Amino acid sequence: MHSSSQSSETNQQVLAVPLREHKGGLMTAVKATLMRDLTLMLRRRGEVLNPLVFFALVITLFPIAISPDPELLAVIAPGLLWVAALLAALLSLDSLFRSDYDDGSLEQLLLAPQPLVALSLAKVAVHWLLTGLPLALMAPILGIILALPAGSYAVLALSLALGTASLSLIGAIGAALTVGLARGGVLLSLLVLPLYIPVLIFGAGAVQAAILGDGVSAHLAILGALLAASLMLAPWAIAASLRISING
Amino acid sequence: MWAFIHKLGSPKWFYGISAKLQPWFWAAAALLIVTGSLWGLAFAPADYQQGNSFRIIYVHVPAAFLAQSIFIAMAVSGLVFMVWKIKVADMAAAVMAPLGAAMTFVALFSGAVWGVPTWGTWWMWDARLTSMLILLFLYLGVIALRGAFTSRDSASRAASVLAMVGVINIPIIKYSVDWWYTLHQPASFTLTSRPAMPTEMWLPLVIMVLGFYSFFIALTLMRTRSEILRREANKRWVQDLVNGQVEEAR
Amino acid sequence: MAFDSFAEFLAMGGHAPYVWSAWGVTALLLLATVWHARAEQRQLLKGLKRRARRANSARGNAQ
Amino acid sequence: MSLCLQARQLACERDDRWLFQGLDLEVRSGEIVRIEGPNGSGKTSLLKILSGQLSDYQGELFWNGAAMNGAREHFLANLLYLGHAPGIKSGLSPLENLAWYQALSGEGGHEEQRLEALERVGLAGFEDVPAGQLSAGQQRRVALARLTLTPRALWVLDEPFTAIDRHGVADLEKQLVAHAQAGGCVLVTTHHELTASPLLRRISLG
Repeated sequence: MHSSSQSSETNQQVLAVPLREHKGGLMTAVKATLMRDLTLMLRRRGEVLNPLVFFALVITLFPIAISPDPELLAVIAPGLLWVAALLAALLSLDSLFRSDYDDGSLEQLLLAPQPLVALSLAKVAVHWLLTGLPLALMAPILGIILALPAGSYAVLALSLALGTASLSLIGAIGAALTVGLARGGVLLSLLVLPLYIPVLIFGAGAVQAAILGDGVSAHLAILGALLAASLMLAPWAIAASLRISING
Repeated sequence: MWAFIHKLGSPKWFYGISAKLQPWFWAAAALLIVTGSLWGLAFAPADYQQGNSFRIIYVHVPAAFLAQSIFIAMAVSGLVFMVWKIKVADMAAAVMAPLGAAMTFVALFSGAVWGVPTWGTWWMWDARLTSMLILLFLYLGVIALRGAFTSRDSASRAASVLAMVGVINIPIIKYSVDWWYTLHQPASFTLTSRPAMPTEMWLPLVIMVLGFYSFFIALTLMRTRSEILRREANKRWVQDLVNGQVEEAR
Repeated sequence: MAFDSFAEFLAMGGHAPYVWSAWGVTALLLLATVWHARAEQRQLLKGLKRRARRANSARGNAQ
Repeated sequence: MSLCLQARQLACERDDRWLFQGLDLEVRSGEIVRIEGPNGSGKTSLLKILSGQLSDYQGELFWNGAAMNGAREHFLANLLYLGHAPGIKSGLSPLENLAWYQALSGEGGHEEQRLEALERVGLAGFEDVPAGQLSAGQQRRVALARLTLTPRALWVLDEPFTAIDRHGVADLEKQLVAHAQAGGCVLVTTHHELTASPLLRRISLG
């Protein structure tokens, strides 16, 4: 190890590029990240549409595999819709940080003088906007073909909208942990699916309660509580996981 | 306090102290498990409802306890590793995971076998069994994630984060599964929830639980020692230690 | 003693297959983990010693 | 006001192998410091540690005399890091890419600034082409446009000359010297031989 000595004259000189104080601008950064990811996703429409097509396809498979009997389908419809939506949301998770990791912009995200927690939250928000929300809006249409009893359609959409937000947050932890791995896709589902179970229980439970005519507010409140908890805790885990993955 | 933590952090120190502690825990484990087994199998009275199949409780419950405790221990070790960068904590977490998965499997298997005389079926979506099954998947996830990284440092950190995320989720999963189970109520009673047990029934259970915990500690100490040797093979103190043993053998 | 004879103990009041399979699998797994841990430790030490001996003899030759 | 990045007794262990140990270094205003060493000697790891990405190291870092932990935000606000990968999104145009980088540091910025920066790196006319259609060298130039677009005192550049043609290399080299002369500071790894300059200092690893 050696480092040659250097005259110290240059050290005294005034910086033409002055040192800057960090002056906020968090909202600017978050908004730009939101816009950037939205633009990127909307330019690759296929990636936005894939989970939706997958959702519709899986729902089509069940009546074929089980029975076309509307009465039977009506009983299992809430669970089927929720499981299929959950899998569809999972499908698109792997790409959440993947392209940023590959092209080096993830390092830049980590080195921005803004909290990584907020920036990664912006990325997750885009994932939900373009996956969870469309799935929730599409679910009632698929409910019709599964003979979902009337009166539960709004609850289905609402529970999915609330639930998929938690799913995106929890799933992003898994995506961040596996982004540095060559074949992280299968591992991602192994990591994330067990953590999805509470959301699934209360999401499908809400729709079932609506069908039975019970109150749904308790279910939706718990889904909201799960979302609040994920919102508080998951971003920290995502940020920590991204830092680990970038060390690879 | 700080000095103590850093002392604990030194693999060399841990290797020495664990050698002294280990025999005691093995002895305690053997004594407690043998006593508990004999008592539970031969001396505890049969259950008035379930008859002798009730004796499965003496392996099912300790295994289930351990399965949950090991996950918590793993997450705590992960936290210690992440916060204080104590490598021994990560080594312990690494060797705990397979034992935890094994205990979860034991709890699941004994529960399923117990289900045959009790419910007349091998599997019931009982709240406790369902939570155990999910716990098994959580364990498999941590083990798989650790194995997936080529860099061990990254593997350790990733596994620590996942263990911590898992441990936050375990109570949520447990409560939601309990809630889900009571909503659907497919069975009239659960395996292990029962009115107050007579002393001669629960005392052997306590002994078994303590025995299993001693076993867990003893095995973790032993395997952490191996893990230390594996990871520190190039360190001076390990080489001196081995050299000493080689010379002794001459 | 909850049983009158050893045969009765083995029969477990008709629940023998369940009780003994659950206990058997548990015992097997516990013993297997201990055996595995011992084998692991022995193998490691053996490898380390082999390496140490080779290093020592290499040093001896050099002198 | 000058800047100073110090490392004391820096050591990095990757999977039981020491990449480097006991490394003391000090980087000040007006210097170009080239980190040298064979492949796998830890050049990239050192740059990642010095730029605050890798936290898995022993030793201490100081930014202008203050411990890095407390000064991290100020440090990041004055750092420009370019890694192996250029960090350019192929689905976005060069202008959009630069706009995001500007916003990341909290400034809205103006389109004229971005156009000007692109022109300086010879990408006039490519502003609105999706970056995926540009060549590797052109993508690298988009990343290099950040050097002028978002002025920062400390540049940490990991192989910045990759995929750039001879003309571009000369330009970039001039830019590095100018930056150091203006009181900035450059930390760089490269396989390309830099022209000797009184500002240039070498640190070799491995």
